[in-house]
Order: sequence, then C-alpha cells, then structure tokens
Amino acid sequence: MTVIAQVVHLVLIVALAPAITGLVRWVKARALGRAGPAPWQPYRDLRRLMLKTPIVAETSGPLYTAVPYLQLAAIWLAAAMVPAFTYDLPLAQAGDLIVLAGILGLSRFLLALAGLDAGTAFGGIGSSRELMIGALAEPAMLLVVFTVAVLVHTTSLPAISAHFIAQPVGLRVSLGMALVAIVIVAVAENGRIPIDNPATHLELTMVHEAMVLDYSGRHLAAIELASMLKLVVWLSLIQALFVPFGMAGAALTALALPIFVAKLAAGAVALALFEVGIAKMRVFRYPEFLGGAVVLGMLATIYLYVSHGF
Amino acid sequence: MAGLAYDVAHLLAGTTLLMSFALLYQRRLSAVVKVFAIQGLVIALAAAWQAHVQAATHLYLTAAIAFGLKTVVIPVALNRIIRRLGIHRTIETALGIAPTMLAGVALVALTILLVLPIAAGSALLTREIIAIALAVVLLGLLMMITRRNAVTQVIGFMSLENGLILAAVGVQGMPLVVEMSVAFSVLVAFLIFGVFFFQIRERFDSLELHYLEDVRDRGP
Amino acid sequence: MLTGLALADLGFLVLAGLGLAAIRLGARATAIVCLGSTILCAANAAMALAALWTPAAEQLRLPIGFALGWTVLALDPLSAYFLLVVNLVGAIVSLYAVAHEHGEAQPARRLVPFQLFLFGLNLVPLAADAFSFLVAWEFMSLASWALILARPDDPAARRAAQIYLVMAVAGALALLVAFGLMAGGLDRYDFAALRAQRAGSLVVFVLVLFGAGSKAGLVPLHAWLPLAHPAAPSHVSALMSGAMTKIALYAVIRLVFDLNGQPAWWWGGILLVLGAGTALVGVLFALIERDMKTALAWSTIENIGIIAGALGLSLAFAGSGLAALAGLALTAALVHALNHALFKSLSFMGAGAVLHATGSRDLEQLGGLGRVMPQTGWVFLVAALALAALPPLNGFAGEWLLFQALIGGIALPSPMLKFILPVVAGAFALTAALAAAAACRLYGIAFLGRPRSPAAAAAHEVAPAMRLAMAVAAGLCLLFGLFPAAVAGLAGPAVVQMLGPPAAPVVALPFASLVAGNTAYVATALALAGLALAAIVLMAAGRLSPMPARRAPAWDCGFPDIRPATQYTAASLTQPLRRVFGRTAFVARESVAMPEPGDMAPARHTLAVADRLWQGIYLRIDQGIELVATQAARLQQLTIRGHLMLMFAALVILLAAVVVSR
Amino acid sequence: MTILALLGLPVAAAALLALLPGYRAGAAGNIAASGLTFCVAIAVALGERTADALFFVDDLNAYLILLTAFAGFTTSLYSAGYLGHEQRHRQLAPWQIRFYHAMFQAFMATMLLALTANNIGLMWVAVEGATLTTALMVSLYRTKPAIEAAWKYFILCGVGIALALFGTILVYLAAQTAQFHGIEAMAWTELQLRAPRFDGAILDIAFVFLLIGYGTKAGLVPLHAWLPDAHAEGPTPISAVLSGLLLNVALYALLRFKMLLGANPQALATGPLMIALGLLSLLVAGAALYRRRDVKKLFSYSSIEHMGIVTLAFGIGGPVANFAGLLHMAMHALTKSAIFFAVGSLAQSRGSQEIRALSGAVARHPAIGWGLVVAVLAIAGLPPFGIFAAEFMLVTAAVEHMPWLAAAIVVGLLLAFGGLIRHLQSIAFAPAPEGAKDLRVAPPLPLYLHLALVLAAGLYLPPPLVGWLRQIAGMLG
Repeated sequence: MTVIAQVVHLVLIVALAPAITGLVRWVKARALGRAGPAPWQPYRDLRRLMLKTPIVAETSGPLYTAVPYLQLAAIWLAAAMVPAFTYDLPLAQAGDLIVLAGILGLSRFLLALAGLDAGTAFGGIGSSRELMIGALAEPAMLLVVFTVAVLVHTTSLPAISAHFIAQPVGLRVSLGMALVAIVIVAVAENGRIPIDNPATHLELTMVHEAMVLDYSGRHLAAIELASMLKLVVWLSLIQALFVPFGMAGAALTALALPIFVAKLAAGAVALALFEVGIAKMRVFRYPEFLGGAVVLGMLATIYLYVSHGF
Repeated sequence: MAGLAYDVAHLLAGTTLLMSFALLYQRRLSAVVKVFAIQGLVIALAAAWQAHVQAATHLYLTAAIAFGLKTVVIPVALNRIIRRLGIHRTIETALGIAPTMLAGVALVALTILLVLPIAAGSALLTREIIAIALAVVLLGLLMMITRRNAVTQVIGFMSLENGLILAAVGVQGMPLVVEMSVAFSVLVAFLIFGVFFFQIRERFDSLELHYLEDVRDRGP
Repeated sequence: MLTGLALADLGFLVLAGLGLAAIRLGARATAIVCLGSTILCAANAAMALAALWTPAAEQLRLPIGFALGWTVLALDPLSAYFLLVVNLVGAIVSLYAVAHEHGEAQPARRLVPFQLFLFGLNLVPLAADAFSFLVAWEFMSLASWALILARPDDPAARRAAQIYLVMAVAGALALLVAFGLMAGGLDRYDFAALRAQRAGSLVVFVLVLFGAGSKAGLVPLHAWLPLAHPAAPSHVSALMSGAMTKIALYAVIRLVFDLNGQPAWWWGGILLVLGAGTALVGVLFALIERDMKTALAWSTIENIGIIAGALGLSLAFAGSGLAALAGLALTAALVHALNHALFKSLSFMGAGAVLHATGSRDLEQLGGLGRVMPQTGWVFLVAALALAALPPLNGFAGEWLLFQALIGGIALPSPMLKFILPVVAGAFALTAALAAAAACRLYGIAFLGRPRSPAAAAAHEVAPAMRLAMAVAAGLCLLFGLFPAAVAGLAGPAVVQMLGPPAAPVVALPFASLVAGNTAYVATALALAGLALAAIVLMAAGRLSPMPARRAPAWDCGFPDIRPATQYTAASLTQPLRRVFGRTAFVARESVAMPEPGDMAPARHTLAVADRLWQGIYLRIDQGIELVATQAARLQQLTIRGHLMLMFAALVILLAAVVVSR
Repeated sequence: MTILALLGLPVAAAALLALLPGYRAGAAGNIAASGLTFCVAIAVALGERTADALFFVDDLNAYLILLTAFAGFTTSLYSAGYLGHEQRHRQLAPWQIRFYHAMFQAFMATMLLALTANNIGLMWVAVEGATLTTALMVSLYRTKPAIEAAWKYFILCGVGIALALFGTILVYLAAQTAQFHGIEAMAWTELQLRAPRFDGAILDIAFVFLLIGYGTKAGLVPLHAWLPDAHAEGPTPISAVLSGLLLNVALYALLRFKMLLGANPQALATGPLMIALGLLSLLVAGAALYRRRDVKKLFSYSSIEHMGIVTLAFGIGGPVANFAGLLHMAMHALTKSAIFFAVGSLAQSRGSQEIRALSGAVARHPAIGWGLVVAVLAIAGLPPFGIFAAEFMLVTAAVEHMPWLAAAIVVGLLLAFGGLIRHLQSIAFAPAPEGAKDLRVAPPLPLYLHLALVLAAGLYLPPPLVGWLRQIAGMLG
C-alpha cells in the first residue's frame, strides 16, 4: 500500500512540477499587468527542448552530459522523501531532514561541477555564486531543523508531520521565526528573487542560469525539470513542516491529494506575489539576507528553550 | 692556657678580617700589596700560634709557607710585575670605596646571621672561626669583583685563600692542611704566572692580546 | 591475536632493515618492501577485524622497555578499531607507494622511515603502559619527521619539519605530564594501574587536549599540519592525515574516556566548542588555499574538528549521565574517524597522482585532468563527494550521526550547553556546506575545465599500482557510504567498552540502516531508489529525445575567447566566500594593480592570506623565544669579572636563602 | 689493590707517554693504557666494595668509575683518529701531541682519583688537578681564543675550587662539633656514619660553598661561563671528556655532600637549592641554544642543560628521580661524547666549526651525518634512547612531588629541544655552503658504539643493572 502511495507520489510530483512553475510565472505576469504564458507553457518548453539536438561543448568531459540526469534523479529522490498527501512513504522513512539536505546538496554540487566543466567564464560565475549561496543557506536550514527537532525530538519528516497533525502545537513565536527562516532558505535554494532572477537575461547577475548557460536540448530539459521539481520539494517541505493539515497517514483519505495540490498552488501564488513585491539583490548582500535566516533559526531555538523551560 | 689560646687566636683572626677591610679601603696599588703582605704575616702568625697551641708541628710548615710566599715572595713578585708592566698605580674601581665598604659590612652581617644557629661552645672556637673565615672569604671575593686591576684581583683571590687557611688551621687536627695549602699555592702560582705571561695590565679579561673583539664568543 | 599483531608490527622493523639494504638494490627491492608492508598492513587489518568480531581483552607483558616496569601490550576493542583504521590506510598507501616510489632518487630515504612510521602507528594502539605508549608516539613523530625531510633541499620542507617536530614533542611532553599526574605517585604506569585510580582530573584533561590535540591538529595547535602535509611525499601525507591524526584521537579517547575517569559535563563543552572552531577554521582555509595538498591538509583539520566535536559532545553526555546519547556521539566520532581516514588518504593519493603526472600541486596550473587521466579523475570525484560530506558517500554517515547527537543534546540538563548547541550546530552545518564548496573547487578546478598549463595538458595516467590503490580506497569509500551501519557496528564494541552497555549504537542490520531515536538513515535503500530514478530518467531521455548529441565549441554566451585563462580560477571560484569570511578567521588582502589608461601592461590581482592564529600565537612565541635567547646569549658576553660577579651573587643569595629558611 | 692499579695505570701511562716520541706510538699507548684502565675498572666494579683510609669503592662510585673508564677508553680511540688528522694537516706539532697524550692520562688519573678518594680533601686535590690538566689541554692549540678560553676556565674554576675547599674545611669543622677528629673525620665512609651528630648549621653553610664550588665545575648556571668556551676551543676529544666525565665527577662530589646533609636531621634540605640551580641551568642553557654559531658551543650549552636536569633529578630525590639522575648521567656522558665525536669529525672535514659552514652533513658524509642526527635526537630526549627513559622518570617523579616543577621542567625541555632541532636541521639537512670542500674523514667507530649503548639502554636495561641502579638510588635517599 505504502509502495503504491510512493509511486503515485513520484509520478504526481514530476507531473505537477512544470505546472507549479508555470503557475508562478503566470501569476507573476498577471500581477505585473501582463498576460503572460499559460501555466502549462513549461510542458511545451520541455517538449521543445527534448526534440532539439543537444550541443555539447567540445571542452567538456563525460561528467558534463551525465550531470543533468544525475541531478534530476537526485532532486526527484529528494522530492520523494518529503511527505506530500501522505506521510507514510517508504522513502521518507529511509532518510530524514538531514539526509534530505544532503541529497539537495549533492544535486547542487553536481551542477556546480558541471558549470566548471566546459571551462567557460560564465559557468564559473554561476558555480561560484551557487556555492556561496549553498554554503550560507545550509546553516539556516539546519537551524530550522534544529528548532523543529527540539519540539518534536526527531528529524524524521513523517514523524514531524504526524506529530503536528496529532497534537497541533498552535502558533508559536519560534515556529514563526523558523518558518521565515526556511522561506528565506527556500527562496535562495530555488534561485528566486531577491537572490536570483530565473527570468533574467543579464548574464552578470545570473546564478543558476549562468551555470547551465552552455546546456541545450534534452540536457537543458533535464536541468529545467530538476529546478521545477526543486520548487515542489521546497513547497512540499514547508507544508509538511508547518501546515501538514489534511495530510493522510497510513490510511489514505480521499481529500488528502486535492489538499496537497491546493497547498502547492497556494505556495506558488504566494511565491509569485512575493517576487513581484521586491527587487533583486546585489550579490554581496546575500550574506546579510541569509545571515538573517541563520539568526532567525537560532532565535527560534532559543525561544523554544524559553517556552519549554530549560 | 685555654683562655690565652682563645684570646690570641681571636685577636689574630680579627686582625686578618681588619686587613681584609683595609684591602678594600686602599686606593693605591702599592698600598694594597703592602696590606696584603701584612695579612699574610698575620695568617702565618695565626698558623704558628695554632701549631703551638695544638702542638701540631705540621702547622709550622703551613705558617712557614704562608710567611714565605705571602709576605715575601708574592709581594715582591707583584711589585716587579707592577714595575715591569707599567701598571697604573691607582686602582680602578667598579664600585666606589664607600659602597664597597658598606657591602663588606653587609657581608659581615650575613656571616653573623649564618653562624648564629651554630651551637655555641660545642667545640673550641668553632663559631668564631667560621664567622671570621667566612667574612674573609666573602670580602676577598668582593674585592675580586669590585676592583678592575688584575693585580688587585689576584690579591683578592689570595686574600680569599687566607680565609681558607684561617679556617683550616683554627681547628684541631685538621689533616692534609699542608697538602692542601701546597696544592693551592700551585693554583696561585699559575695565576700570577698567567698575569705575568699574558701581560695582563688592567683586567683579567683583557689579555692585552689585541684580539679580544673577535674572539669573545664569536656567536651572538 | 595480540601476539600476531605484535609480531606483524615487528615485521615493519624488518622491512625497514630491508629498506636500508635496498639502497643498493634499486627499484625492484623498493617495490618488494612496499608490497611487504601492504601485506603486513592487510594482515593486521584482518586481525583487528577479527578482534572486533569477537571482542576480548588480551594482554602481553614483556620484560623490555621501561627500566622500572614492564612493557605491556594489550588489545581491546578500542585499540582494535584504531588498528583497523591505521592498517586499512596503511595497506592501501603501501600499495600506492609500490609505484609511487618507482624512479625516485634515494628510495631508502623514504622507505626506511615509512616502515618505521607504520611500526609506530601500529604500536601506539597496542601499547598499554605509559612508557611504551610515549615511545611509540614519539617514534611515530620521528619517522614522519624524517619523511617530511625526504627532500631536504627545500627550505619550506625543513621549516615544516622543524615546526612539526617541535610541536610533536611539545604534545608528547604534555602527555608525559598527564601520565605522571594520572599515576599519582604509584610509580606504576601500566594502563590497568592508571585505570584503577581514575581521578577525573581536569588538568589531565587539558594536558591531553594539548598533547593529543597538537598531534591531531586541533585549532589553535594546528600550525604544523598545513605545512607538514604538503611537504611530505603524497603517500606519506595520506598516512599522516588518514592514520596519524586518528591515532591522536585514539589518545584522546584512551586517556580521557578510559583512563582519566568520570568527566564533568562542561569539559565536553570545551572540546565541543574547540571542535567546532577547528572545523570552521580548517574548512575556511581549505576553501582559499591554492596548493592542492595544503588545501587537503586544512580539510583534515576541519574533519578533526568534526570528530573532536563529536567526542566533546559524547563527554558532555557522559558527564550528564546520558549514556545512550554519549554512545551515539562517540559512534559518530569513531565512524567519522574511519571514514575520514579512507577518503582523506584517497584524496592525498589523488593529489599525489596529479603531482606525479603534472609536476604541480598548484590548482592554478591544473585543469582538465579528468580527460587526460580519467581513472584518477573518477576516483578523485569519489573523494571529492566524500570530502563534501554528501550522501551516499562515507563522509556523510559520520556527520549525520553527529547532527543526530547534537539534536539529542536538547536532553542535556545544562542551560549553558543548550545555548551553545544551536550555535555549534550552525557552525557544523556551515562547515559541511563550505566543505562541499571546497571539494567542488578541488575537483572542479583540477579535473574539469581546460588545462591551465602545458604540464597539465600533457599529463598522463599514473602507474597501475597507484590507480589500483586509489580504486581500492574509492571502493571502500563507496562501500562504507552505502553500508554506514556496518562501520557503526565495527565501532560498537569500542563504544560499549568506553561507555558501558547502554551506549551501544543502534544498528538495524537488515537494511544496514543507522538509527538514532526514531530517525533512520538507510543509505542502501536511498541509493537503490536514486539509481532506479536515474535509470528512469535516462530511459525517458533516450525514448523521448532521439536526436544524437553534437559536439561544438563552448558557447559561453557568445564570448569568443577560448584561452584557458578566461576560465574561473581556484582563487576566483571562492572569491565571494572569501569576501564574506575574509575578515574573521583569516586576513585576506586583495589588491588589484590597474595599469594607467593607455598602458598595455596587464592588470594584476594579488591576494595575500594570513592566518590570524599564526600571527597571534606562534609568531608571538617565536619572538618571545628570540628575546629570551638573546638575553641568555648575552650572559656569555660578560667579562670574567662579570662572571665572577654572578658567582658571588649566587653565593650570597644562597647563603641568604639559608639564613631565611632557618 | 685493584684501586691502586686503577690509579697507577694512568699515572704511569702519563709519565711514559710524556716521553714516548711519535704520534703512532703515543696514540697506541694511549689506547692501550685507557683500555687496560677500563679492564681494571670492570674488575673494580665487579669486585667487592672496600674502604680503607684513602680509597674506597661503593656502588655509587663504582658505577661512575665504570662509566668514566669506558668513556675514557672510547675517547682515546677517537682521539687517535682525531690527532692523526691534526697531525697530517699540521695543526699540531709532535710535542703537542705527546703533551696531549700525557695530559689525557693525567686527566684520567685525576678523575679516577676524585671518584675513588675516601677523603674529602683528597677528592678536592684531585678535582683541582683535573682543572689544571684540562686547562692545559684546552689551550693546546695555542691560538689566541684557545688561550683566552683556558684562562677564563682557569680563573673561574680556580675561584670555584677555592670556594669548594672552604666548604670542605667547613665540613671538617662540622665533624669537630661531634668530637670527631683526624684523618677519619675526612673519610667519606666515616663521615657518612657520624653525620647525624654533626652541627647542622655548619653543614648548611658548607653545602652552599660546595654547591657553588663544585657547581662551577659542573657548569651549573650562573657558574657556567667557562664551559662553552673551554669546550669550543680545546681539541674535540677533550670537549668529549669534559662534557662526559668532568661534569659528572663534579656532580658526584656534590652528591656525596648531599648524602651527608641528608643523613643529618638538623641540616637544611639540600633539594630545593639543587632544584633551583638545576632549573635555572635547564632554562637558561635551553634559551642559550638558539643563538649559537659555533657548533661545539652549541653542544656544550646542551651539556649545561643536561647537568641542570641531572641536578634537578637529584634535588627532587626519591628512588625514581635518583634513578633517573643516575641513568641520565650515564646516558648524557655517552651521547654527548658521541655528538662531539661526530661534530669533531665534521669540523675536521670542513675545517671550521661554524654551524653555517657545516651544513649538508647528511648529504656529504652520510654515515657521520646520520650518526649526528641520531645522537642529537637522543640527547634531545626522544625515544627510543636512554635519555628519554631518564626524562620520563624525572618528569613523572617531579609531577608526583611538585607539579609546578614538572611544568617548568617540561617548558625547559621543550625550549632546549627547539634550539637543538633548529641547528640540527641546518647542519644535517640544509644544503652545503657554496664551494665547500670536504677533507676525507673516516666515520668514528666510538660514535656508533655509544649510540648502540644508548639505544640499548632505552630499549632494555638488564635487571642486574636496574637492581644496581636502584640500590644506588636508595643510597642517595
């Protein structure tokens, strides 16, 4: 039963991912007063890329062509580990938040290597910035994990979700701080404004796009799909940690799946509106932004101590 | 008899100490040599007196050596050296006369403090002899370090030795005194020979061989 | 078993003798000696493994060594575990040396100390009395000193060797005092006697931290490490980094956990904070160092910090009576020790292969090596992934356990530690992320991109024995990464020995999963799932995208310059991070010299990095010594009268002392 | 009887060698006499413990007699090669070589006399005689620095020895207070028995003078100034015996007096005084090692440092520390003379004893160079050599009695180690100076013999020897 749920989950997220990204773009365009492409435009883009002849830089090695697939597989695996419409997933039991962070780190590591492989200047820029963002986001992420773990005494995602469903802890200052921190991390990890602009055409401000500048065809498709999937991972992670309501346990409920999709959509809309509201940041202000997340994470833990007593 | 023996010995020892102070007091080289000769004489007398009191004939030998060397041979030799090498007649002091005397008094005080715990009268003279001999030894050493002329330093060394002899003869039946004083004389002879041979005019450490600058510890 | 290990250890001495004979025999004899030590190490590893399988305490008393006692050798789970670590690395590295030593001038210069080094490394865990422990300890230092001096013409190597040996001796002296304190006037120095009167002395703890910490590279006692590791031949660096630093940690565990007695909880706090600081400092320098081996050396410091942090946590738990959590943290330390030993020796062997092939360790001279030496490239990728502490490699398992232990730290009763914990956890997380960046830089700059120098372009694959050794190490890294529970299982007996039965690590064998509380890490399942997903992705790509790929010049956004100099360099890759941290841990000064307009001279960017700790501590000590030395030398410059004055002063002072003391 | 043979042999040899012309016959005679003396010393050490009016043998001096005779023998072997080189290269005239041989034996005679004398006066005479003979040998080269060094040595040790004599007389005076007169009152054996009844206050003063006097001879800081110069300017074999033997004998004298005071309940504890001087020596000499240019001065400072350690060990007292001190004495004697053998050969080869000029030793003279490396590591207290064992015992004993002292000792050891290793690396491993020419020198065999012994002592001390040393350590209290 759980295996079937896992398979459904796997198929569902990979099928939904382009739509979520499309939804973000569509809402953004609407909010800016443009018509914008339809939310399902990403599916078309992916198909177009798949049909093109991939061009591989002469100066690159075997790793270069392998990375898109490996990275996609890694993110897909990460996605499979995050409780979605149910928390009773085998792969979610096989790892925890820290493993999840590790697998996301692996995908980032591979992509940064790919950026260096062709030996181009822009690939290097992207890798360099990606490494910095990753390095600054990870402590914040872990402190959020820490906060949650202090509350629930575990880092296992299903256990956390189950715990919050079973005994709602209510609104807490520290959870609020942790939420803000994890949103900042999610924004950074997904390369969204204000850290990175996924729609930019100005190479010098690119991060993720600079890294994959030389990819084309199915390789680019895999990378694009991976980044769409990554957005889903983070959205479902936030919902699993902070709003796991409506999520099914061992016994599936009929409403679980629509609620999950709705939560993803709501997250996408919120993200789009957030992005519309602020401007892209200079690269050297990232540390302050992400440092804020670290401090929030730390404060969250300490407030928890205060409310729990030492 | 015991009373007289004590008094004379004490008197002679006291005179030796006085001469040590006199050595520190002198500014002129020839006077220092003279005072040293007198101290040698006193030591010889002290040794002879002890020889008489203890009826130890070998101490006469010590007295004779002391007299012969310290009152006659060495002063003469030193005077010759002074003349031959043209050494300055005045003494170059590293520490002024008055401070030296003060330091000497402090040293004497130290010796008194040192000998106080010695059980009084446990043996003939022991405490007094140690106190005075100690003072003479320390004053001799003080002279060596506060006077710059080689000759005064040699005299300081020999005055130190006088303190030793004072202690050695003052006690009953100290064996090997003669042997030791002979061995010591060899040392002194070497010293004087060295001063003469290396033509040391001013200090021990300037052998007047014009190479001082490049040899003294070539390391830093 | 113990006899076998002891005899095998003597075998290294025989090999050292053979190595001396090999001066005249040439390359073949060199290879035979190295093979001999491979076999001996492998045999030792097997024996250690067997000893872990059936844990038992064995003891040998030999009437040699210390004049006032016996030499006691003992084998217990803790020493067996570290013997396993040492000999795994030793076997692989010896195999590597078979080819690495080929064609080097004066093989005996390295061969003999290398065998002696292995001898010392094997003897330390076996030694069960203070005297032979210290003898073995110093032997290890001396042999590695000789190895650092293998190329004595290099002034940097001589300087490194000098700093290394002085710090090693300082550490050994601290341990000596610690042993003296522990013996407490019994005049018996075997471990059993020391154990019998465990006093739990803080001074001993501090001394052990100093003594073993200076060997392990705990900040601020790390100064020798980034100097010595690059100066030594690569296989020796592998052994130093992989095995010797672990032996230092063995000393910490043996002396603090086993012999010193019940710790106070806050000692663990000290070690935890030191560990976190060490990890951060290490990784930050690993991030900016352009010499490959120096960067790896800094990374060793980082990992030592992680292990030390885990040990500190374990102490804090043990001091607070939380045995199970203490066991978890100690397991983390032991697991990471073994894993780090493997992947760091692999990295150093890889760096050695690069050095062999290109003649350079400077990242800015490398590039594109993955294409000219593909096999080395792949194994180094494995090493880089492990260095980056990413799943499913073995570098991740220990960190996972450490984080679990940190999270378990909320059970600690002390508010102070509770406040420290999130900070430390953040520091370790930052370390892990920066380690990934550093590993990415090492692999990416050296093996990817285009060659930055003719030597790198003309590089060739290294000898088969070297590749074989690296492949074995890489295979083990993967194996231990996929079955982390197996390593934890190996560490189990030692953990139980140190902390008692409740501390046993929970290992669920069917899935080879690590368990902490109700959380698990099932590496095999995740790896299988990941592989399956990758297969699906590949199949889908093949099915849905039929067009064959075409090779073309890199587009680079239309930027036409294809000179390798336009690539990102090692310095520029981590420049953003350097800017972020450039004012804290180290002093990074960058300056750009722009030519005047119209001048055709190239602009120059110079980067100077200084270690604050080096400037703040070591240079001060050096200046202090110089000052004292000058004064002491001046004593010799006095005149004779001056010396007499000293004598007089001594006499008067002593006489006065006699007066006063009565 | 054997004692007379022990003392008579070198005296006779000295007289004979003074007459024997020619380097070859002189060297052979020197070796033969030293070898015979060594054999007799073995007989003395193994023979019964005797005491008569003038001479005696107990475990303590038997141990040192053996050590002295052995090091004397090996040094005579070394000096044969050394003088051969000097003679070939016209550094020394035939009469100087003859003089050297005679003085070497005379020096051995004074050393053995000082050790065997059962009389505090006789011992003093012997030590003074040693001062004179070595002063003459230090000035053997007749160069200006050599004469200056000899002069400095002579003056400082002369004053020192005078103070020691005063101390000796005071000890006799102290004996007087117990109604104890005559020649017996100067015999060690008798003094030791009756010491408890002496006036402790006199013994206190006496000990201060003896400590300063014999301490000068032992090279303790701040009385050490003569030592580096004398070592540096004399012929290298003499540096070896100065460091290896003379310093030990001076310490032996101190030890004997320490035992006397130890037996007297009123007398001051001598330990703190010895600890103070020992620690000062260790620290100052350790610091002085850094700024050295002359290699023999470097190692003579190391001798000062080690004498400091030994003094410290005896100052701490107790079975372990005394054992450490005794072992250290022997190990230092063997190792330091080995170092001087190596350094002397290297200096002869380069024609300079500047540290800078000697670099590249391992590359140019592998056998001697590695010998030096091993010897310096041994003297620096690294295992598996005997000095490490001794320092292990010392530090653990110090920790037991006074932990702060252990800390100071460790700092001193480390300081000294840093200084030694710095120079060792530059001598052994730094590239040879440009255009350095090396004369051929044969590796000195005694170097390896000494190193083998030191290594063996670090790995295994035979139980009878351990028992012996324990017994002596017990005697020292």
